[in-house]
Amino acid sequence: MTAVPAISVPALSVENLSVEFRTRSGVVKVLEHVGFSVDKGETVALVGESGSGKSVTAFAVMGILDAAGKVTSGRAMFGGADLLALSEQDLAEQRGRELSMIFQNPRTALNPIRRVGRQIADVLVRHGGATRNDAPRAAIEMLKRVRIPDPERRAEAYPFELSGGMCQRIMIAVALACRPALLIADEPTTGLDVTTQAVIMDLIGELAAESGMATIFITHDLALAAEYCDRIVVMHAGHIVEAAPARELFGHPRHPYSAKLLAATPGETVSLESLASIPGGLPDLRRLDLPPCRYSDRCERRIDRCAEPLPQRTVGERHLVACWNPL
Amino acid sequence: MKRRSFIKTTAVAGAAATVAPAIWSEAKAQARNETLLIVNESPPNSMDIHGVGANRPAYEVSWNIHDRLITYGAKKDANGNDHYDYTKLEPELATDWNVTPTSATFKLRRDAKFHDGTPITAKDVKWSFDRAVTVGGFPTFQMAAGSLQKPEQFVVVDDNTFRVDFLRADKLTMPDIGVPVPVIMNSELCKKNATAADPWAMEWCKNNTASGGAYKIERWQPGQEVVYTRNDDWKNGPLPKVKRVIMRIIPSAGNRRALLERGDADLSFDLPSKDFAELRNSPKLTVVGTPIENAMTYVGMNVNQKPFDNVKVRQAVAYAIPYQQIMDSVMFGQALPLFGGADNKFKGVVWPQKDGYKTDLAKAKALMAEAGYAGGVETTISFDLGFASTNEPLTILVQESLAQIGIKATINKIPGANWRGELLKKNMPMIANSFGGWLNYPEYFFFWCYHGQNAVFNTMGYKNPTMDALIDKARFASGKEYEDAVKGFVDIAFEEVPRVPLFQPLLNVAMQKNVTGYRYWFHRQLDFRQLVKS
Amino acid sequence: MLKLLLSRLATAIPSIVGVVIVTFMLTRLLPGDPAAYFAGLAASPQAIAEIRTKLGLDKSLPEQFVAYIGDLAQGNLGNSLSTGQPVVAEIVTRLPASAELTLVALLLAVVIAIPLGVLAAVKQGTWIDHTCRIVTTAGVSLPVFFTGLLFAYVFYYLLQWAPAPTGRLDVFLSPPTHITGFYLIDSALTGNLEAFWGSLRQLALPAISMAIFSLAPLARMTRGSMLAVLGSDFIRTARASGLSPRTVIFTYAFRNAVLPVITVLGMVFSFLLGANVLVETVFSWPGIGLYAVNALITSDYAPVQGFVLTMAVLYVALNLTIDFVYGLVDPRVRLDA
Amino acid sequence: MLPLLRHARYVLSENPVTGLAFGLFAMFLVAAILGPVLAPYNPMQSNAAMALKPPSAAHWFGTDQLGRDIFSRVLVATRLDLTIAFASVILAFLLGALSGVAAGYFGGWTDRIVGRLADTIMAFPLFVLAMGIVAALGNEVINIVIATAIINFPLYARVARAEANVRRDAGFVEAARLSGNGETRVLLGHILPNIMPIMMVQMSLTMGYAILNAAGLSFIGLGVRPPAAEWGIMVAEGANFIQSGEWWIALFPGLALMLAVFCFNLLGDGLRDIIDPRMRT
Repeated sequence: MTAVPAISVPALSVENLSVEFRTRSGVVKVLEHVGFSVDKGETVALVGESGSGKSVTAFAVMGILDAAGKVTSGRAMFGGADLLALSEQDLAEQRGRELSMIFQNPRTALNPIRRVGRQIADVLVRHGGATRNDAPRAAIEMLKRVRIPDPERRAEAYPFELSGGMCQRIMIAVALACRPALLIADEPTTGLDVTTQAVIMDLIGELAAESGMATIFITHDLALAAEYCDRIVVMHAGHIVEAAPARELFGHPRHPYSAKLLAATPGETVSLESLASIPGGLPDLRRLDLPPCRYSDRCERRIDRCAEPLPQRTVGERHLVACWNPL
Repeated sequence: MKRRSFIKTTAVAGAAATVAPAIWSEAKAQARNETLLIVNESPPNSMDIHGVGANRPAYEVSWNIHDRLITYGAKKDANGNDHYDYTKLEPELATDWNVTPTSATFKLRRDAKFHDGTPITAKDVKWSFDRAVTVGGFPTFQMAAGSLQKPEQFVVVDDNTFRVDFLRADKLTMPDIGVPVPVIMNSELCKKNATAADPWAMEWCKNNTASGGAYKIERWQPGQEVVYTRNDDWKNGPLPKVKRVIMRIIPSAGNRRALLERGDADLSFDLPSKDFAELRNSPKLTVVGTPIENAMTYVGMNVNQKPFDNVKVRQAVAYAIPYQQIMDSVMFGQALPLFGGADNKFKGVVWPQKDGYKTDLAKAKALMAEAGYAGGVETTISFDLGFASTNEPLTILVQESLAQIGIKATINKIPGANWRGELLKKNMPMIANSFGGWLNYPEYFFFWCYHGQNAVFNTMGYKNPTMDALIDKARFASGKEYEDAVKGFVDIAFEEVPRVPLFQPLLNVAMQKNVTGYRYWFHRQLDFRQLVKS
Repeated sequence: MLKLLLSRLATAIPSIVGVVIVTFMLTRLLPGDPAAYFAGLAASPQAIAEIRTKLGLDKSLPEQFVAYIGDLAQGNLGNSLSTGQPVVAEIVTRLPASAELTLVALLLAVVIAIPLGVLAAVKQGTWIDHTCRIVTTAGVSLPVFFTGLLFAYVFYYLLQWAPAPTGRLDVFLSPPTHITGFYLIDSALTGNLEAFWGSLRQLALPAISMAIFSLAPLARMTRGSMLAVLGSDFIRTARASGLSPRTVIFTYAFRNAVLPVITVLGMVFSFLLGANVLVETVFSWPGIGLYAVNALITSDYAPVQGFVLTMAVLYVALNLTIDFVYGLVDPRVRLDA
Repeated sequence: MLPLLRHARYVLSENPVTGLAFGLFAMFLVAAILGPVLAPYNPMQSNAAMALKPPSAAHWFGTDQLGRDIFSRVLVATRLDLTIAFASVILAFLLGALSGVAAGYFGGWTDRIVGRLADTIMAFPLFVLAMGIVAALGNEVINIVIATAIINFPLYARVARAEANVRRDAGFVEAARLSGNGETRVLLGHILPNIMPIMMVQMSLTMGYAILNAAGLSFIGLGVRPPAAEWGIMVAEGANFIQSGEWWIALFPGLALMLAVFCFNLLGDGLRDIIDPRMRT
């Protein structure tokens, strides 16, 4: 599913991305024809139930897929080059410098037996952000940028000595040390309490705005996405079912799955009793007889045409939907 | 220690463990050919032959670092090798002696000194002899074998004269003074280190030497090596040629042989028979094999247990032993056969000698039937784990041939300590074992192995009053009367066959071609004093 | 850190007591009568009885045990009958020989097994992984006495690359001045180059045959822990931050993976120290294993008890060192202990 | 059973080494069962004329000091060596796993006793312990099995204890206890079967060590009673002949020994992959 590019310059444009995993019990077609783009300074949310392929998309773009995973088709245009076609060395050059990523549980995502200051310094030295002997000072500078109090002492600490929020700030420092053009945040706040969640999201927003960085925000929390992201891409079982500006999607969701998703998200406007759960579950992606629309088994609005290959219909300004019988 | 440096140091140390060439200095090469390197299997466990449980390697140490009053002469054996002569007594510390029916008086060499310089006097000799007869255990037993039993027998006439009074006319007394046990010890030095609880300085003498012999101990690393150096002002015999001797313990027989063949070792004793058979035709080595006097390897049967209480069963076993197969694939020809003689009769005043048995399974089966065991019988055959290299293949062959005459024997390998314990209990039905006495007289062997006094070596528990009488007569008789007594007990031994003699083993020694002068001694250890290394 | 070491020591005391009791029982269970053995062949029953009283073996078992504990308290491990020396002196001279051999063997094993383990983990599933596994497993499958004999025959007798297997030093070299008892260290400290190279050459064959024997556990543990670490989140972050493969594998992954390997190292060391009896027999190495085996075969109680006790204490000391080194390498243990 | 077979086929294809191990294992089983039948000569029958002959058409592995055919003895020895290995491993498993699971499940005193016992045995130099047992009880096969089992006991106890400890509060254990099962039924019926996969991996690994142990005992003379054919004894006997040039007496039993231990170790790895993917260490 390829999104039609808008007027501004896209930082990253993913087209027709498909990924398979070879496992003990057969081949799993995790992603199929995924396409979307992110402009400079824009924040796009990748939303979907867990297991819908959000993280795999990010890993594929970053080139850090698990050994069993294989990109079978597609391109990821970034800075004029196709990331998927780059050799490991060239891609490694870009990672951490032009594009970087932060992960879910911060404490385990940092090296447990290495001082946090040194971990930031490692990235700086690797990408020429600083020379070996003034890297420690630059690292402390980075800690100031992510608003960590008393940075000189904190730099000497080990991850297990810091709180979850603090570790997440370190991760952000590591990711943004070389001022990348794109940041992918894979559920950065899921493990944190609500207040820290807000602080971290604001911090990412501020830093992105400062350097016009494009941000991809992967989450299963629609409310969070609505509040902090310009545009939302909804994924279901390896497909992009709908992509639209945040307000447009919340106001007028066109794909049945998006509507169900919204109905299942608690928020001020929706009372607890009226929360409806989405019937059925994600299909088993190892099946050989998967229907073109992987939501059809769970869709109340299924019609005969749903058996035909999915369309990509533009139903508004940068609003696309992959459904024969949209709302 | 900083973490990073810790990991780095292990890597650097690992890399340094490369192998670099040894650096031979000139001096060492010169020392190399003045030193004799001997490689043996087991180490000495004491410097004092009177010590509790002193083992045979300890006898070798004592023999070379101590003097005795007298020693034995030398003769050439059948194949021209040097052999001690038990008929000729030669001077050592005693320059001259006078033997009467009741006593023997010894003249001591005047200028003989101990290693620490103190002159050797009759006082030292008396103290040493008193020690030997009172300290108990094996030394006292050995002295008693020559009727040397009471301190009162030993008299200091003056500084250079020492007299031994006889308890009874025993022709073993004089030869017994030449065996390793009655050594001359530095009594002053020992008394200085003795204590009230240990008057004979047994503890001190275990690790230290109070001696005056041809060699001194330079270094002793228990269990590893003994290094001797020559005592240059030794007066009690011709000055030995070899300046320095190193005795190194190499437990693996294979490695000992490799050292000999590579020329890195000069001499070795205890190698398996097969190795000696092969080393005989190696151009670089000489192998001297001497039949061990008064010794035999035998299959012993317990005469107090079924079925071996029946003489016919014992004779059946004697006819069932695969003698020739044992000589070929167990001993590789490194022994003298004691089977297949003309008949089971006395063949001369010498022991061991051939008996009349040979492998004859038909006769053996017939004897088993006569004895009423046609249906077969179960038993076990045991041997000492320490001598497994010979006894294991031997017992497997015996087991196999006994099975063909109905005797089903399982093999029992017994470790060292249990072996002596089992011997004492005398309840093992059948054993494969060897025995060799020091004094080369037939009655001496029979006194230990056949006499009714049931010594530990009478492993068969054999008691025969007529034989006992004959043995006792032979011990103190001489001439025709002595010969008839020996004929009597040899005939009974062959007829009754409580133990089946197999072969007389050879004492084999392998040495480099440039090592000569080796002399065979009854104690089967090496005497460094005659050796020459060109 | 201290608290952890003390608590570990506390748990170790019962096992040492256990070892003392078990050794005492085991040696008394051994058949055969040491008195008879050491009284010599021609000993009469009464001579043997004499020795039995001298050795105190005629008393009842409890009395013997009390006497044994009494001696133990004063550090007197009794005398060995087979070598005639006090057991303490023997162990003091022989332990460094075994320890030196085992340490060098372990060092060799570490230098070979750990890189193999890392390689197998990094290249998991490829032919390199399988070859590493086959090579290390083949190593452990060879009975160590067999490899020892084969090496002695091939490298000494046939090829003459290695020196004569006559123990720790060539017969004509005198041992370096005694400082630690480790020939390599003593000769290095005293600058005695000849003894250093001499003992290194003598160490080569026995150490290699033992190293081969200990490759498998080390390589397998390294591979396992490397695989576990390579799959962890912080490695993904490191790769996502574009750090060079060398940094990712060695500075990040290996440092974490080395922790469980250290515990295996300890276990393998204590296993080897006990099991090098066979290598010591083949290479006439004057170590503690050979000493114990000879004592066991001749039912010579004192050395067996002394040997086992030393090994138990060594085992505890080893575990303490491992905890210490673990703390050194892993800050998490050092700080919260 | 079908999924496990398909799963096994997948692992075998992905990992040829494990395939090799299973092949070897099958070969050893056949040799153990049909050994005496397949042997061209009577392994016990000595023949002085044919002593110490190198490998030839008549005698593939040559003959030993008493002229016995080494190929037949190596073949027949498989049964004895495998029996020793299996028996000691199973005994060690029974002793170790049961006490380990009890320690892990009940904790408290049982845990401390089993823990200290395991430590004592671990602190004991393994080889001397085995020698002591065999020297004390005599070198019957059963004693070698007991000695080897006792040495491996701590390994099983430790692993069983850890696994049981982890599973003690697992859901299925709670459910079993709530549905009225007695403590022992929960232990034997639920926890033990659950840790079987890990135990089987341990068993196959220690099989290798069990054979090596028996061989080591034979080398110092405390092995199986002669004239029985057993790899360890044959290597020990052959050892004295390497120097004099009859290399084949020790080599072939040594190779058989190595192959068996090699096969069991690889089997252990393979089993682990098939049974418990998580444990792919």
